[in-house]
Amino acid sequence: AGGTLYFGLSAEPSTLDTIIQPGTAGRTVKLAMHRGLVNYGIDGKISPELAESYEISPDAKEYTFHLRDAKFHDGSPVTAADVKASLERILDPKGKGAFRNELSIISGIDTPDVKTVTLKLSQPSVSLMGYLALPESVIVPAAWLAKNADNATASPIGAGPFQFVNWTRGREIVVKKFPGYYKQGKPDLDEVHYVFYGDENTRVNALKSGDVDIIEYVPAKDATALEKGPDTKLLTMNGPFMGLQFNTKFEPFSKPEVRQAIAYAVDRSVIINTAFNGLGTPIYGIAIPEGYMGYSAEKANYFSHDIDKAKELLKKAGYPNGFEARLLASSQYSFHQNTAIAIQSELAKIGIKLTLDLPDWASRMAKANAGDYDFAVLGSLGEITDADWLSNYYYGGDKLVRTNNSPYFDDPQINEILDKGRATVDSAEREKIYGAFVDRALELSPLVFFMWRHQDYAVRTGVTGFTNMPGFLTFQSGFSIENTKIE
Amino acid sequence: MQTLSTFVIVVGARLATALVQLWVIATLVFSIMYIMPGDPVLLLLGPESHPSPEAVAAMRQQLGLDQPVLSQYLKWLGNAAVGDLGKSLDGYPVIEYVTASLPKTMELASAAILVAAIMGVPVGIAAALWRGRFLDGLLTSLSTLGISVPVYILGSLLILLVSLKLGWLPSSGYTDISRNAFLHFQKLTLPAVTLGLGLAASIARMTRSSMLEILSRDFVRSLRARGMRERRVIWLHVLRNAAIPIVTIVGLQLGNLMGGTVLVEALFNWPGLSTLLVTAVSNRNYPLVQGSIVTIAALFILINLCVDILYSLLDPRIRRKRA
Amino acid sequence: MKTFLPFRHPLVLVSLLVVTTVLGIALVGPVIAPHDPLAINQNAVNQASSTQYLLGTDEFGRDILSRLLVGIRPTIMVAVISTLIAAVGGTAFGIIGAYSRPVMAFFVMRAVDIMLSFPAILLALLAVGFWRSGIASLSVVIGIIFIPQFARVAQSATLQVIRQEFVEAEHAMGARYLRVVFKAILPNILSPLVVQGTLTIAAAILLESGLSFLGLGIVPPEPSWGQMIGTARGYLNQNPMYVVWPSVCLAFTVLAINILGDALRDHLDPRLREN
Amino acid sequence: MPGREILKIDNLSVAFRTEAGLRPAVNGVSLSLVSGEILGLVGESGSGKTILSLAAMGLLPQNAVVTSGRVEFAGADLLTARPDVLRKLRGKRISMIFQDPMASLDPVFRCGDQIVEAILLHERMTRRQARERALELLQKVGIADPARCLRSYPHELSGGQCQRVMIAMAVACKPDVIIADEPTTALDVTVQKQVLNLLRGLNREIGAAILLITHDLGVIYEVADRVAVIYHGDLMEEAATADLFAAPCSDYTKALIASMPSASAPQSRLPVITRDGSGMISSAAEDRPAAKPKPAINGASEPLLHIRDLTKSYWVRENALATPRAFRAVDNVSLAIPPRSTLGLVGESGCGKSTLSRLVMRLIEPDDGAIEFDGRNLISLGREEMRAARRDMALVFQNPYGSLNPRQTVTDLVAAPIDIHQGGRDREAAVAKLMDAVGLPRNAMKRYPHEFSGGQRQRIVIARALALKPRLLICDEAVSALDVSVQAQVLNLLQDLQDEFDLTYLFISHDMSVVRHVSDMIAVMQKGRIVEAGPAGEVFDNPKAEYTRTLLSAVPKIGNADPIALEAH
Ligand SMILES: Nc1ncnc2c1ncn2[C@@H]1O[C@H](COP(=O)(O)OP(=O)(O)OP(=O)(O)O)[C@@H](O)[C@H]1O
Ligand SMILES: Nc1ncnc2c1ncn2[C@@H]1O[C@H](COP(=O)(O)OP(=O)(O)OP(=O)(O)O)[C@@H](O)[C@H]1O
Ligand SMILES: [Mg+2]
Ligand SMILES: [Mg+2]
Repeated sequence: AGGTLYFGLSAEPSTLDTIIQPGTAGRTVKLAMHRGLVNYGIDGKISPELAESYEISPDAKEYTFHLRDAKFHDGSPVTAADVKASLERILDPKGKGAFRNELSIISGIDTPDVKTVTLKLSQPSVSLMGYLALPESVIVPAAWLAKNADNATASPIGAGPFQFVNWTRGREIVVKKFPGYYKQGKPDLDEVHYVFYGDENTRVNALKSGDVDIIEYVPAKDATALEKGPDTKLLTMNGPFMGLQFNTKFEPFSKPEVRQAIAYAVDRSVIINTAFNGLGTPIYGIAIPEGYMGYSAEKANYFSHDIDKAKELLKKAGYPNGFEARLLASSQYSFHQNTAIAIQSELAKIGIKLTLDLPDWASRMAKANAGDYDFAVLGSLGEITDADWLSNYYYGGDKLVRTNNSPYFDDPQINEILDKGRATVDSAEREKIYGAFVDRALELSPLVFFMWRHQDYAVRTGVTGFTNMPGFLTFQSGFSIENTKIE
Repeated sequence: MQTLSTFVIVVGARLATALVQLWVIATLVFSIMYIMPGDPVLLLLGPESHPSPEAVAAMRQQLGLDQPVLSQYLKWLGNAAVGDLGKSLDGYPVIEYVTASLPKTMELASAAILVAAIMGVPVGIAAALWRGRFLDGLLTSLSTLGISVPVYILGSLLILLVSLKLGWLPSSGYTDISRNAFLHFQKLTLPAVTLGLGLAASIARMTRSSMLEILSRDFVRSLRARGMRERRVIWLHVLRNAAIPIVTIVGLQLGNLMGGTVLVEALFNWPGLSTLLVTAVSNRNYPLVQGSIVTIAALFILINLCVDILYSLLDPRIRRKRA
Repeated sequence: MKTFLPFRHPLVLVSLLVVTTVLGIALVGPVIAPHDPLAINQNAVNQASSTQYLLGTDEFGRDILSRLLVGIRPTIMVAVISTLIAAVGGTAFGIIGAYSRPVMAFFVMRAVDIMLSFPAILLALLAVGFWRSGIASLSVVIGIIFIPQFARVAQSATLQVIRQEFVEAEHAMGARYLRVVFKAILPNILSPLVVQGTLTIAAAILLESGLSFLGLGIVPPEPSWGQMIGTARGYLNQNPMYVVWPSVCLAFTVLAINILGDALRDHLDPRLREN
Repeated sequence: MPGREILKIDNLSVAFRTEAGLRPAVNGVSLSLVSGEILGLVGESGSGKTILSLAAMGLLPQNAVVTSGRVEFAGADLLTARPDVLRKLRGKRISMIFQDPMASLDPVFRCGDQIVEAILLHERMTRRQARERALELLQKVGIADPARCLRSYPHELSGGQCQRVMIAMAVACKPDVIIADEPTTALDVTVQKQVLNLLRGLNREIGAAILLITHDLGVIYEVADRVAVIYHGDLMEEAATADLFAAPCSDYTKALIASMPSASAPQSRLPVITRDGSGMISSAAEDRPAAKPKPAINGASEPLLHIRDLTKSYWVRENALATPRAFRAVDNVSLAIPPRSTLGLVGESGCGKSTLSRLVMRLIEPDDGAIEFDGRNLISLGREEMRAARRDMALVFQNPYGSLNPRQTVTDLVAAPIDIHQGGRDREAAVAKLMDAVGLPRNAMKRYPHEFSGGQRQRIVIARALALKPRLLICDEAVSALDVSVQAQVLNLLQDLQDEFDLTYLFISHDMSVVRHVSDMIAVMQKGRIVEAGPAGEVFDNPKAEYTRTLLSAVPKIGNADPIALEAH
């Protein structure tokens, strides 16, 4: 038992500030050092962490958490005050909390005693639990915050299984076992080195040659080889989806028929076989994973690959001969670029001529945020497992251009359904509501989905206990480092 | 005394120009970064987050990005003038990043240049001496391979062979020399050889050409007439006369190695300046881009200065009398 | 009548053949390509050579041979145009930097230093900001990137040449600046320039793939050699021939150019010319 | 002392590969060199003397092939010997002084280091000892400032100084055979004497055999034991010196002796060697109409070139760190040359003659003084005016090879002034005429400088300088590499041009008889200063300065005849 584990990250985290969503690499490191009141556990369910237990009021407007006897890395106990301070920091309207918007329904935080925290909500929400379970909602000491909230260079302190040792810029972050972790016998490892491997081929080679023990973001083209071993094992999971977001401000993509036509026209298997080396699962409906609320087997095949139908829809929309458009993707990630190329060739078959716009990722993000595109390749997932993740993609409201939505898409009916779904506690009732959502969403198809892509980790044989968490949670798999053992 | 002071004046003048050059570069970079599409705040706040306008504004303010460009520029310049390269957008001082990656880059660059020169010069000489013969053809072909096979592929092949198949050397990474010197040099070997092989080819080409130029001079004949060993004729006299183009290309390469080795650094996960620069650019981390480019430029200018000095050491005729 | 090249050497003849073939294909490539270079075949991804696909297929199941043939044109255009830009611009800067009034020379060379230390990636990003991606912008950017290197090579060689007596003799005859440059300096610095030129051609082709990463380059899915090599490197394990074919084509072209360059270089040196 | 035969050249033939097939340069020449003797080798410029000696050293140019013969040295055939055998012989047992000293020194090493290196190649001693030896050798070859010379790079030395560095290296290891190819072309007569004595000394001391190639028949007469005459690659005759001068056998030799400038009256036409239709070689001076009368020398007329108080210093260093010290190469020189006259400038090697000529052309800027050309002070001229002014001035550089662009053909080289100032009008025809005038074959026009002999290169440079018939022509040792016949041809040409086009010459030479022959006035220079100047007759007959007298007394004589005295008649 014990030992040092080398973890090949896909990038250097831009920050370790807990309330920022820094991407997978940053989350992985965060989850080694920090715990929230609750977190998503390896089974994909909400797992009580710093909160031993919690209750939700029947109207879903009051959440009460009972803290356990946990300690921070500096030895101080985890108290209600720390929780309050941590959450308040997220809620700061001028703060940079990534999920401030989602959590802003918290209208009050009460701390009746040191071990109890009560959250009051301005409106009922059942999705709150999911957001509290995110790595961005972890608890850090109030005293540390008071001193270091604005000091990005301070050594982080949390209540997680590992404590921060150092961060060698450009190279690695090292954490070591926190002996005072509240779970008995965990973690097993003495030390974890999170080494940054920006290049995917290098990362794979590092695993193969034994330089590292675990890597994230296994490129599709190497998955089979790593799966075969002999020294390596693949932890595979369907995680994110690939699709298209449309700028609905102007024609042709303001017309639902055009969007549907595209959904019919694209042969999913072309994308999977070319851009993803055959690994992936087609989506012919909405990207709701099986088992998640809103999933319906019958709607899962709403679209099919049907060129004639696509042409017909185009004709109906007034484009019998197709049209020209620009598709935004990014050359920085080959799967984005390749998806775009595959789509380009598929759409050519119904007369849609595409020019590809393939800038680097930063420019792509800037364009996405400005809504400066005709339509764009979307590769993403839901942050939480609760059905409310859909809001981020479909909700209209006051901010019509976001990273992940279809710009200027604002359907009152969908907005209403999403609001209702969030506030409904009864799950049978919710099931119905989201059923209605799916119908409407397919009808309007502001987003078109093509496939689930694999999100894989690979480990060297001898590494056990690391779990690629299911569905949307794959990006939070870093949580399982507390269970990880190395021979 | 007088020489010393002229020397001081000459070098001083060149250093002063260097500062001006750095200023020009910094200014250019500054302008480019603002023209370039992309917003650092969006990237900083996380790719998947959907920051509220307030949060974005707050962040901008915190980073000073809300100020007019001119005042940001002047502020940066003011700090840079006193040696403060400012803070990276993630809060760490830029200088910390730079000092972390600079020695690694310099180490890799020197090792690569060493490999390149040790291989390139003899190959070039051999090709020149056997001009038009089989060996020349062979060496020309080999060095052409070196030029036309991208380093990245060369490196991948080396890793495949040396590291994955044979298991002789680690495939990637960096170990501090203080922690494990052996491992340190093991990890240096492959990237240095990869870079070196590519560069060796160009050095060989230039050496061949330059040697041929000198070999046909009359003085070579008189050296031989004195009974000098061919080795000495070639390696001392001809090479020294042929050195200037070779030194030029080595200097150019050394400069390029300061900021142009992204692919090799990525392939071997070598945490050098190029990687720093590219990451900084792709994150639109303005201060870091500024800092790394200014550092790279300073190195470049220094190298060029050395090369210029070397010219006059190598060829007395280039020495200029300055009034 | 001067004979232009020492054509007689078999190696030179072969190289000439290779280069003319490449140029020829650049003209007629799309016509002789057996397949549509853009046609995706999802059932034939990353295949080895077969009768249908002579050189196998790429990650989209596209015919590598067709892509190679069609990709020559942009590749060669970018390589040649950018090398020309770099050679003309760089040589001019270099000669001015060595053979002009000291103040002028000093400033030119310091400007070259600045260009030299200015990272390619920024220049490329700037270009992306201003221009549409394409052969023209790409060639200009790559040309500019290589200008300072040429300039240093030209400058160092010029420094050596202008100290020689025959340059003094030109002055003594009252030669104008341009005559000295074209008659005395250029012919005598040509050999390092020819070498630098052949190096630049190869480097330009490879850089093109590097820049496509920034969205500046031949826009995919249009093929070019540089881009093929750049993409293929990711498939080294799976489809090793994918990287081999474009690399081999590039290597042979560059080899031929190098041999022609050597021949030209040796030919221009009357002391080496085969009699 | 009957010497033994050391070097034996047996039926040696060398040819050059050219586009038109093999072009023979040396045809079946047999020579043998006996220890303790000096064999003089004379012959027309371009007749194959250098090639013959290079063949003997195994150092032929790449495009040369030996078509027949042997070169035997110490029992081995040098033509087929293994490289390492050859290497051990070269420098140590058989050494060579090359014709063009500037081109034969490595430009990037200090002369001292090169001599030391040459010594250490074959002698076991410390660097320090070698250095002392080098210093001593330089003193022996008459270098006034040997320490500075050791520290200098070749380009910082005068032509004569470089030549002596070469000589020092060649004799450093006391070889058995020394091949001296025109070893004194750039040396004034006093130094020449000193160098010849050094060679003689070696010859006596260790019995070294010397093959002395020279055009200066006086030198041959004074030092050579035997003489071989070569013409067009064929050995014409070989005889003891006295016999040869007394009774030359071959027509060529007879013609050669008859063509010496010392044998003619000053400014008269010199006889040149011609071959008539039947192949008969003879020496003849064709007459031409009487020249216009010369202007009076003691100058009512305004001088064309008037140099006033010209001064130029070079900065030299004692050592790498030392403060540079000014070294006055030209010190307060004043000269006046009337139009249509010739000023002969003679002086010690290294005294600043070439520097002066460069100053006049403004190739280097003087520290002080004025250069008036046709009434205008050149120093005040702007760049463009100076450029235009150079149409009327031309300089024949001392190092012909160095001043020829190696990448231009003779046509382009010679036509350069025409291209520059006349847009290349009728260049081909003009060049062809010039080639004839300097005695080069027309087929040379397409060739490159490296394909020529020393004297041929010199003629190319002269042809170039004459292309536009400049008003002022500065000749810096312009005829030093020419055999007497070609020399005569060139001197006649200069004479004719002067008569016809009123050319003015500044004629720098160390060959007193040539100077005497061409000059109206003479200036004598030493250590950067003019020590004496005046009408030619006066200076020669009645030298005032001490140095002039030394100079005149050192002129090699043929028989009892004083060549300069001969001139006087
Ligand atoms: N590299 C060469 N290629 C072709 N021809 C050459 C070459 N070198 C010399 N020659 C020719 O060979 C002939 C003999 O040359 P060589 O140098 O031996 O003459 P030389 O007797 O030494 O004359 P000089 O007294 O002028 O030095 C000349 O006609 C010359 O043009
Ligand atoms: N670039 C230089 N730097 C330093 N000293 C120089 C330089 N050029 C020439 N000299 C020195 O100046 C003096 C004059 O040289 P110059 O070439 O004018 O002599 P010269 O009279 O032409 O001699 P020669 O008859 O040997 O050709 C010499 O002593 C020489 O060493
Ligand atoms: Mg000769
Ligand atoms: Mg001189």
